[in-house]
Amino acid sequence: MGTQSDIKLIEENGLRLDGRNPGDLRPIKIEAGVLNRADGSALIEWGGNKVLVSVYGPREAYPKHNQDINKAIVKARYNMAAFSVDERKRPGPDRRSIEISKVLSEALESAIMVEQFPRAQIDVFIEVLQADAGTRIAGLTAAAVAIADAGIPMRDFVTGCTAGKVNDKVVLDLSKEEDNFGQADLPIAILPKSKKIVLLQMDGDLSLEEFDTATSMIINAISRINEIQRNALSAKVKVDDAGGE
Amino acid sequence: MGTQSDIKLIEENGLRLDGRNPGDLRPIKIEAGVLNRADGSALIEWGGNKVLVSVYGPREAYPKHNQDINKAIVKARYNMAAFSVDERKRPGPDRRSIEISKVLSEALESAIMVEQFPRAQIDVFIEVLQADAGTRIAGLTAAAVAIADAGIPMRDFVTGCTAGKVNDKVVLDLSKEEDNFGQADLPIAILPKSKKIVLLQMDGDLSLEEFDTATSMIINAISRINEIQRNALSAKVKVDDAGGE
Amino acid sequence: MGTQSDIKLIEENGLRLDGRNPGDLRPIKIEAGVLNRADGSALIEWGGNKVLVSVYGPREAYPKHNQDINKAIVKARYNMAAFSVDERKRPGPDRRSIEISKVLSEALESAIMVEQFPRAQIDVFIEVLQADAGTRIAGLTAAAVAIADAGIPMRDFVTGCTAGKVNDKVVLDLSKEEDNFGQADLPIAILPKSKKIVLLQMDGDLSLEEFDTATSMIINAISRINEIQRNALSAKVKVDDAGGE
Amino acid sequence: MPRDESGILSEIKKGYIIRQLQEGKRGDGRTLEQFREATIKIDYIKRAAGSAYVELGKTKIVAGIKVEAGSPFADTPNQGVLTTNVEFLPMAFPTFESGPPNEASIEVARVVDRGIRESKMIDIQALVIEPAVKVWIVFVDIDVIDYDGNLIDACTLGAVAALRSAVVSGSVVGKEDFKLPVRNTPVSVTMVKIGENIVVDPDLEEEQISSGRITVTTSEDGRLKAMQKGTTGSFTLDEIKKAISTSINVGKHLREKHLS
Amino acid sequence: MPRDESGILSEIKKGYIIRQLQEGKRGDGRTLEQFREATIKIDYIKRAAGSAYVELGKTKIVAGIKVEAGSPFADTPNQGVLTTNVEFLPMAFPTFESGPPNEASIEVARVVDRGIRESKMIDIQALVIEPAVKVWIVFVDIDVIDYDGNLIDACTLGAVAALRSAVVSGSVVGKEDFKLPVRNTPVSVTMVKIGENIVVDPDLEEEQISSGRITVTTSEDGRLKAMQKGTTGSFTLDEIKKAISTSINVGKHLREKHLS
Amino acid sequence: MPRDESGILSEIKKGYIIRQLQEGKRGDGRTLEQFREATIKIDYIKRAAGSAYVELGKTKIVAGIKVEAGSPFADTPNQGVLTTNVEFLPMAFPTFESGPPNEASIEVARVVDRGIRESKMIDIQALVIEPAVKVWIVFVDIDVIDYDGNLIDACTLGAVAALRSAVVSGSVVGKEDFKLPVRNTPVSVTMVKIGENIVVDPDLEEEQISSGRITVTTSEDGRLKAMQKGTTGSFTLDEIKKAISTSINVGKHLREKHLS
Repeated sequence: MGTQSDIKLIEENGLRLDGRNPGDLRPIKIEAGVLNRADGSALIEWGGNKVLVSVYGPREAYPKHNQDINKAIVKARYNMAAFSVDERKRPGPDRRSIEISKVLSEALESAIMVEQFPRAQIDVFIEVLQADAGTRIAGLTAAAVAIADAGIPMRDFVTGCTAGKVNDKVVLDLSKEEDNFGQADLPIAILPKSKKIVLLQMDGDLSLEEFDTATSMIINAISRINEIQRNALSAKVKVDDAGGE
Repeated sequence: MGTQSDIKLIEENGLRLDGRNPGDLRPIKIEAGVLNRADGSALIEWGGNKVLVSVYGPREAYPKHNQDINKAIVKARYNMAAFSVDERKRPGPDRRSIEISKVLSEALESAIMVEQFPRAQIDVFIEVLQADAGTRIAGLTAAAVAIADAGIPMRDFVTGCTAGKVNDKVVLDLSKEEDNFGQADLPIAILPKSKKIVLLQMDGDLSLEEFDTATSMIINAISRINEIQRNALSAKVKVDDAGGE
Repeated sequence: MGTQSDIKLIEENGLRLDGRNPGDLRPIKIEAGVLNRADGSALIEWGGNKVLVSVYGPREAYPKHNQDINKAIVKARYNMAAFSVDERKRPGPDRRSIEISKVLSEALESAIMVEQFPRAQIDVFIEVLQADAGTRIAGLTAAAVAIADAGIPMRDFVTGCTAGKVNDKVVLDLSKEEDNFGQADLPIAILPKSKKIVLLQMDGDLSLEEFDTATSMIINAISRINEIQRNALSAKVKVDDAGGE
Repeated sequence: MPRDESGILSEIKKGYIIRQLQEGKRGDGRTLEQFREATIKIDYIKRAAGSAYVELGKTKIVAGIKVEAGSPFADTPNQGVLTTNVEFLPMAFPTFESGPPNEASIEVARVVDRGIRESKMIDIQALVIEPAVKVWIVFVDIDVIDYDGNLIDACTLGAVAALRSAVVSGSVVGKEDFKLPVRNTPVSVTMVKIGENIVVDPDLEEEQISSGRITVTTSEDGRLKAMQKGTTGSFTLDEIKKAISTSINVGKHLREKHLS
Repeated sequence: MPRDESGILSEIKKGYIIRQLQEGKRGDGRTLEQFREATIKIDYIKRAAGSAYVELGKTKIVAGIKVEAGSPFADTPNQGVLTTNVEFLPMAFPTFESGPPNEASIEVARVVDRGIRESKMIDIQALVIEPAVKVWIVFVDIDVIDYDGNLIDACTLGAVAALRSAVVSGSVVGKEDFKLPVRNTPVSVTMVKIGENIVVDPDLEEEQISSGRITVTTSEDGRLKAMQKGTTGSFTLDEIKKAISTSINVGKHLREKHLS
Repeated sequence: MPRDESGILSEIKKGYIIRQLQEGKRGDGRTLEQFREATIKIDYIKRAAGSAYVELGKTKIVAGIKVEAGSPFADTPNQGVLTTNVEFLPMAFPTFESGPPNEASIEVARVVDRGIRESKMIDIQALVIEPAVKVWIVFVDIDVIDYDGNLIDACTLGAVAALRSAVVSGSVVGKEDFKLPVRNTPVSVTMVKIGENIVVDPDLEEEQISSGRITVTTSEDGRLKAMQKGTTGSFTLDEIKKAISTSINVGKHLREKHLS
């Protein structure tokens, strides 16, 4: 987290710099089936984030010695486009994106019915076209839609949200400034039906009470976000029924 | 192409800096069978270029999943020796040499009877020992000789030549200065019997008329260059008959 | 070797900066079986060197096309920890460590009964935790112990020692300063029973006579070092008998 | 270029396509010289200096421009730097793989780059901040996100549209924001040979059965700025000359429709 | 994490371990919340500014600190630099391979790094030699030499112990030697879920049959500084909250025993 | 070293070669201590500061010298830099592969480099342009183009011949052209053990059946400057001493014939 916590991120009226209340989400829009070639795809716009996800599979895992005879391997690859951030991002994976790819793969594998596809691989490509804080959660939330769009059976959706702390106050869904100059960042992803947590990372400074407040806010937001996910899929289905593609 | 087109590259008498007429080639010398270990080889000296080519194959393509069940893969690798250019070239392929390797592979594959060798690979290693403008064309012209030297059947030779534009005039076979400070560069390779074009690249500035002039010059030169190629092979055959090696 | 040979490394009384006579070794301590997971292991402290060696195998060589149908492949990998030298060593192999890995692999293969294990691979991992001149020889000497600890049959031990030249005098077992500012460095490894030389490198300046003196010193030291190797193994055996691990 | 996933497009289908072409018909109803429908959205990526999202039929790419202050090359101290990179994202096609650019994506990037560079689209002499010390470096980065043929033209369209719209943030060197100095609008037109016919803007199916590809990039005044013959197969000189004429005509149309 | 070498730990054994855990027993006799015996030797590597050799059960690591003068990052001209790297040496486990760090070792390094960084253990503002020009760069390098589970905690322990003992040689910039400015002592505690139980400091066998891993790093005052859920599997919110409490308690104990 | 392509050189042939050697005969008629015919053409590459094309029997290499102005190493501010790189080009042998140098080519490069460096062939103290700021960097690059054994000696011959002839273009730093300051002429002699015999300058067939390789590089005054035992197999101390004597004698001959 940033080191300059004296920057004013919450106004006297209790509102955040972008006018949100502490528990407000930024606008979220998801569109399913945006790509032609992939087995499933989704584009999410979440605040200023623009993240594209495509899914291929289940297909035979390659190289063969990587195959798991009991289940499909889920391989998410998170990548930032060169033009997605203020300073040009050099192409290729860095340590941050490798770690994020790992936790996203694990979160998705916890939801997908991988045991139905032994020896298979499910590839989830997450391309951050424009970054604006919370890209991993935006990518994961879109990935669940893209996986459903590919017809891959899941136990449950995966839905993510972030909370954090700015000016000693717990707030939902950090903006870029709040992420840069805030005091804590807590991305979480949940299976919305069972409320099981499949991704959780945190850095910064939180007391136990602040953690409780933050997780309450997130769990509250999850159902709203999951509704947007489900709407994206049913909109796609309607288009398909109407003879799209 | 260079940006300083005001440099004088053609004298008042119409001759170029090295004394050539616009349609003149630089001296070209090809020697076949110069290497012991390779299946075929050739050394070409073309102006100040010195390019060595060796051929291995047809041999089993490796890794196996790259094999084509219908034909041989032709894999040319163009490489510049560290000492071949003014500023030391760092070893290893750069983007330029990767592109050149691709177009050379494709040009050669268009001439070789690849359908006779399913699952095989033909490797063509092109090492630029000394670079002096037109290395890709020199390498390709030598490669055809090396392939013939290896006894690999070709539909036809492959013969290349470059034209370009300097001081608003179309000239054949650019020299290094003409390449650096000229206005256009047009490398072409042709199957000399059928006159089919198997490699063509161009950058700079040409009108349609200039393109016509340039290609006429090239086609005219191709038969002279092809003769040098054929002579190199028959000289080799004579040496072989005489009990060489 | 260093270029400043005018630095005084031998005192008027004939003793070296650390008080040793020309033919003295630095203190050497070897402990076998220090790691749990490896098939064999040893930690050597030799002067200020601290080198850890672990052995895995014989196990199936991988990838399979590397297998030798007549014998096991011995693959030593010498690596310097980032914190082992004064200036932080960037992780990953450099040209020096690749060369050392090669000569150490070859030296060890000369002693191991590799013909008993066709298609197998024996991996010897040599990690320099702290470097103080003579790391390759320290690593090799510990590797022989680790291989024996793994129960892999050897024709003979492998035992190494270094000699060199400082202030025009031949001395045994160079210290770091002697290595940095000395005139010659001569690492040698020997099969102590047969006195066969399996590793020998040299750089600097030696006359034939100086070479003779240096090798006499080394051969004399080898039996002392080999005794330390053998003691390390029998100490381990005693601990094992006493019910350790 | 990736092979047909099912191994080889059935010979029957190939024969059918060739016979149709002989009657001047293409699978999707286009004429031989007709481009697919193209959609270009500029300013698609707000965080970039310029950007464009391009759909060319079912092929989709995103181009973004970044402009940063940096050192000039030693041999061109009085010029800015232009660099073009194309990523064949694995999301775009089943056999595209993660990793460093391969020869196919490098070829596309270099052909796009040559068209921009040789047409002198960007006035790189105007991109000097302090001669020999600091210049503007223009990064053209292109993500290929959905692949259905003819990446060279889709990427050139996207790069050119993004550059035309690019505004450089001068604040990092204490200057005002300014538009990239654009002097020309190059357009590339790619054709492939199928049987004895040459078709413009091939889709993936057409690429897979073609023998020989030719790209001609022209400037606003209809002059040749870059050409690239690619893939195995060959052309006669007459075919090349005809391709040049086609490129000039089709390019003019594309420029008017999408880049004016 | 590497798989069980024999393919899968037999289902029988797994069932046995789970039944034992339901009775509150672990294979090596520990309680569910009990750490393995840990041994920490500091100043293990004389040539490093600080170092520690750590045994956590049969897991062994060596941490070394190097401190060198270098350039600050452009966006933090008034701060030193901290960087953490973990090498899973191939000597540590049969399936660990030579080569650049893989995703498993990068995750460990980044979780260790976040604990140190977010707890503000090192006062990086005090590591400036000349603002915007020269700062101290603190390299935390960790060699994993023997692997038997729970590398995150072993590596955090080693890194923290090594940093606490580190003395920087100031001579290269004409200054006196000085101790690294340490302000806090973070401790990470890692737990895994096996069946319905959560156990602290898993060994390799426990890791292999677990479903879900959670690491909580706390500072001296018992506040959360870094968390990481890892591997497939899931936790309820209550389980996470319980894991936090456990981390605070166990962390306090570890800090007193090993880092004071 | 690459293996015999046909798997193993037939045992029969190997036995025959060994029996012949016992009678002092080699396959190509040489004595045990005889080098193959060598041809050295200097100034083979006009664009390089110095260059040499070497044929040693059927082994062929090209060595080129580039000299560029650059920064000295921090710990040797008053010295130029010498760096040696050997490329085993895939054209030279069926199993040589493209890619970064492997352990075999690195070993050759480092042994060649040590001979040049330790004999103080080049006076690197004379290669300073501005102390601690700018020095001459001498790049010795060697292309192996045809492989038939004994690359170390072929490459040393080529590197030494190229360095001896090298002329540095001083114009880039506003100076006159000058010859590289050469002070010594090292020669390496490589031998292998076949059965109980040691033969000089092995060809590929001899390398493949040998057990143990030893290289001794000597200076003009017959002193040892670099040695390298390579490949598996072993030598007695007496064999090594004999090899040293051979190297001094053969090296003297080579120096007179090719490098004077």
